[in-house]
Amino acid sequence: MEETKKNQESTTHKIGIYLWIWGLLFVLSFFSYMVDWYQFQGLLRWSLILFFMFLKAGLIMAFFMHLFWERYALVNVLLWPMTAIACFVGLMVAEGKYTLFSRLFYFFIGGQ
Amino acid sequence: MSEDFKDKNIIQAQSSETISGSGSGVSPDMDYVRPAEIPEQDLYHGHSFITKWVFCQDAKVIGVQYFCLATFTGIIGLILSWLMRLQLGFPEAAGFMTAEHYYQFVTMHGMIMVVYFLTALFLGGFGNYLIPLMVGARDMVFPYVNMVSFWMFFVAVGVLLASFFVPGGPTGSGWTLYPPQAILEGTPGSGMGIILMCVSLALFVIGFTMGGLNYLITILQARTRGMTLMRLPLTVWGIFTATVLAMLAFPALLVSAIMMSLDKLLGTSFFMPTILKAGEVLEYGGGSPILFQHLFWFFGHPEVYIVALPAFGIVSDLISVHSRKNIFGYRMMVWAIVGIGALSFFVWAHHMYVSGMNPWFGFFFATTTLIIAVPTAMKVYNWILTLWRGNIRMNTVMLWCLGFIVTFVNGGITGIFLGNVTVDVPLSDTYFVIAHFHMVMGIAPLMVIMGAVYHWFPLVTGRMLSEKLGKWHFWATFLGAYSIYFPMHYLGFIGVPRRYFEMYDSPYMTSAVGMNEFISTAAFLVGAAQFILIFNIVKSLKIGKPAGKNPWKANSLEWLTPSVPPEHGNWGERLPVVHRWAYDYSVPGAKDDFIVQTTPPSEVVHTKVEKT
Amino acid sequence: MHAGIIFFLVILGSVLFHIFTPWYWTDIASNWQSMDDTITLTFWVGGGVFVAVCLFMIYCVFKFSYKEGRKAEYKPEDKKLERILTWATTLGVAALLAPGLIVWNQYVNVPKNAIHIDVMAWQWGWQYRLPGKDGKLGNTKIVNINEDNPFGIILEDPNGKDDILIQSDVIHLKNNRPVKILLRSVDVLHNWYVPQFRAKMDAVPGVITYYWFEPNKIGEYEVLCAEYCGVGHYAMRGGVKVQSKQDYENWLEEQETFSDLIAKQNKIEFNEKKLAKK
Amino acid sequence: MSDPKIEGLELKPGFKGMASDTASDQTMFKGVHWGKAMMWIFLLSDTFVFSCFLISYMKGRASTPVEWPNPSEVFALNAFGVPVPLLLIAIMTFVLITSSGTMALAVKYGYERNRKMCGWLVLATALGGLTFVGMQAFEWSKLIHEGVRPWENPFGAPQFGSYFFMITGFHGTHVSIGVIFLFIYAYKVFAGHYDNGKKGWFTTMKGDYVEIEILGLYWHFVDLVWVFIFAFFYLW
Repeated sequence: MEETKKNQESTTHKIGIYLWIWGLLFVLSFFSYMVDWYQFQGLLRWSLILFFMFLKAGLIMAFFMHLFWERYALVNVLLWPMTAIACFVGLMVAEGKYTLFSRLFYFFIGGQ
Repeated sequence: MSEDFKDKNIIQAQSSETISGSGSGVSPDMDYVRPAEIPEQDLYHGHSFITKWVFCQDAKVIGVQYFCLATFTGIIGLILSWLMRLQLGFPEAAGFMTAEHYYQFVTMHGMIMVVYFLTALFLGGFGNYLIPLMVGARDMVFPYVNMVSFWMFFVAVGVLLASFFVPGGPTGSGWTLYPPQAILEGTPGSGMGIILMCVSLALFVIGFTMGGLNYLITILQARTRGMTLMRLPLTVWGIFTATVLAMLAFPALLVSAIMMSLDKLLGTSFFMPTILKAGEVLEYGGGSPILFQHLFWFFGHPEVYIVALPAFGIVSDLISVHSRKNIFGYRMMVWAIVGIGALSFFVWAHHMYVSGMNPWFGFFFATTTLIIAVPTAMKVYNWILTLWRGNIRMNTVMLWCLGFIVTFVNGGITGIFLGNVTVDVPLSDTYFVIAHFHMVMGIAPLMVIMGAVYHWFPLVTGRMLSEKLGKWHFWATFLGAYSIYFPMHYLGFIGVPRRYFEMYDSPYMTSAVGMNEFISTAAFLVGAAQFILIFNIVKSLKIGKPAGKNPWKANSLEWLTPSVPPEHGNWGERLPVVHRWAYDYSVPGAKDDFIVQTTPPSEVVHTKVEKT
Repeated sequence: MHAGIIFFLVILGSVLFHIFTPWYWTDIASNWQSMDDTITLTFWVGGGVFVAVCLFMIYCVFKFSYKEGRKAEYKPEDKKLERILTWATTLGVAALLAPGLIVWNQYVNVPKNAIHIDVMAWQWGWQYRLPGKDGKLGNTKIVNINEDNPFGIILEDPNGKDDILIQSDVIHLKNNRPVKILLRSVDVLHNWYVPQFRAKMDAVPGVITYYWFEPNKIGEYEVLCAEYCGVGHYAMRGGVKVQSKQDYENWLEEQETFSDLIAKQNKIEFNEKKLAKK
Repeated sequence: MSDPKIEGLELKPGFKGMASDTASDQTMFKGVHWGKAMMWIFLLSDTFVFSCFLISYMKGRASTPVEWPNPSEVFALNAFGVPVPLLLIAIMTFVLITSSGTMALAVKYGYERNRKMCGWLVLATALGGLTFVGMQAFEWSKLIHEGVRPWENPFGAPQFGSYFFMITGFHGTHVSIGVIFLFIYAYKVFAGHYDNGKKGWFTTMKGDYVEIEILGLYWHFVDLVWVFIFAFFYLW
């Protein structure tokens, strides 16, 4: 760990990059707030929300959490498990819709 | 893939640490292993009885603690299974048992065996003991956290057992704890019982997370010099992948436990739709019981592999050592373990084909499930191909391994029945399922545990277990267990549903009374046979044959410690340096039929070693 | 040596047990012969693999038991063999999967002419509702369920008036006519399962689940609950009577419709009021 | 952070580097401190916890036949007599991102062994976190005052309150734990534990500024989760 320390000392990043990311995060948060302010609806709302969300998440992970500078071995270990979550999300979207369908379509009003 | 073994080519630096070769005409550089990246670990050595044996930070002691506590809960699970079988086989003799009792026993038996016995034993017990030794570390990387992990488990077991003594008794909702019935009147233990179960599971998850982080970081970041991932014994690979699964799957269990507790305590309706009970509409509405099932099985299916993968890994090592032959297709074995682990997150709803979920999921999950059959089959082939042209020691350890192969293949094949969505429809929720999962994740891993106990007992205690008693123990367990679960499949074919307190007033089921009596008798005998092991352990601790160093002539690092049993810090003065994989058995041209992992290439330059 | 013999006897015993077992599935009484066929196929393929693997293992035990001085073969890998085995297994698995998926496709797609049956489950019993002449089931709500309205039918819904209510745990089915079982539960999970029909599905509170089958053998069958639903789970039985067309229609004639029930209720109330006046 | 230098091993960049790192002995994550690797794996596990919460919420919301309350009305706040949608949430987001920024700088100054700067920034982060928790408490009490309960609410589907209190509560717990640790670590920085390598209170591990980065990872993760909660709970 001695070595690690030595190496990391010599390679900290310029303060400018942090300030830039910081600023960007504020701007993006403001934009996503504006999505609600102007009451965009439907697909546009969704794509904007998701776009800003992933952009913010990506910036935080890449620069504040230093993933951008980490070696790929670590980055890949962290990102691959997300496929399991993506699969879970996708299937639960389908399942949620199906549950709603089976509550409305048949004779069992609202599942009540 | 092939590059995994060529990392030596990457290293071109010269070093002062080079050991000169012993063979003539050997370049001294061939034994070069690059220096350590990380300074030696600073260990806390206990001084008093308390810090040495109770709140101990030595992974080996923690492993033994885990082993003992898990075995203790396992024995409770065993006794519960006796009571269940008594009711099923000889109901007239079990007059003291009500349906409430029966369902509580079913539930606690299932939960104890899956989580508190098998998971804790494999990962907590074998993981703690073997990982640091096998990767060549002095201890786990965070010994303090490791200690807390065990005591968390201790508390979790305490809470679990406490539920036997609360009003209403432990929960009787089946080990799957499906709401709404788990938290409604009409199910035993729907009050304090289910709450304590949720609390205990949450504690277990927290404790396990602490341990799991240790196992993973130790394997990834604290290997000794020369120990590449592709030189690790398969035991470590199995435990490693299982731990990864546990770290990613237990969150789903934690979340479902939290949500169910809230449903019970605060009256939220996560899993609770509008419910009419005894003529009254309850205060619930709008929730979805199927959501719980998804969350539960998102945990539950990886959980199956959390139990199975360490067993796969350990049995590979045992078979290899005792057939004096390298494990066949090591790389395939590693990739199969990792592949099974990864795929296990995409198959969970095959437990839910008839649960009323979106019917189109059946196509997806049947396909992913049967894909898993391929790497699993490859592992089976490789085990038996390891036996082929080996030099098989027919000792107790090997018998357990062979018993494992028979039971595992049997259970694996019935898994293909249940994974294939159409075949599952008539068989699900019948005794076929019970027989299947007991065979594949009950008996088969148990065979491995027993084999591992006979194999590593000399390392842990310095004494050999009695072979004679061991063989009696094996045959009683194997033949007994097989005759419990093999016929049980046929109960499922008849259509006998699981979780029936009594079942024989239906015309086509009365025919099975005789079989149930037989199964119950076998169950009593198998359970009793386990006391042979306990007797064997007690006896061998006192008068067993001293083991000496490396009694099995194995290659892997755990047998190469300077003292047997290994002391705190494992390696004495110097950490071992690894030069090869753990499976160089019967190498042509070598003096012995094994070449330990620390043997430098220069010493075996005249042999036909193919892989390092 | 002994070990090998005992293992061999175990395998032999398993095969003999399967051949001579008196315990096997009940005679099928629905259209799901294809399910039995996929099971049989899986059984032969799987059983074959099981026996082959075990016999190979036993052979190894006999042939390669420990001899002092003999050396085992040293062969870390055999790429070709591994590849062949992988592909053979993949093919075998695909061959098992394909029929499974085909039959599942039939299972989730209900024929158009199927009679819809509302199967209502509670702790611990069953009752059934058939659509009347209009062929439609009336809408229901759990909160409407009471003694006068055992199915919770919404009174304003015209479809519900002629629904045929069967407040008994025995349902009659017409032979050779597909039925769509629409399952609902008012409290916890249940499962309406008749082993002879092979098919099953959970009844989940809060949603409607379904499955279908076509009974093709006249007779009486027992309904079991196949999803754990509390202490009374094992006792939650029902019945099915598969009848010929004529018998079925005779039986149907005798059943009460929802409007009959309301009328009867009103009459009782009317009489009670009259009595009170007197 | 950036590639470390390791004696006797030439580190390659990119995917080739990943292959050779994975195939090498001793460590897989080259130059990564044990504690940092542990924190990353823990966060991965925690990601699954929050994912399960959010997935349940999504499934619950997608399948409720009752109208889901409109968050931009429910979470509106009166400013100067005008209801401004999501005003408090916007401020909370602002505060949390601010604290994330100070944390990132604290890590930077820590590695530069600038004790004072690092300590003050960690302290600032802790105060930011405290503000966040305070505002969350205010939001909770406001909603409870309006009749929102975990089991019911006046605006629509009862699951709204259940999921809201559970998810923000779980996130808030994470923030609170983070704040406690931030204060402890601020003390440790000022006390110089990381300059002189003092051993931990319970462990034999020597103090090092890498611990600030480990704490930073946790804190950024909390911020990251908030990004998702903000998008899914408040904007959806």
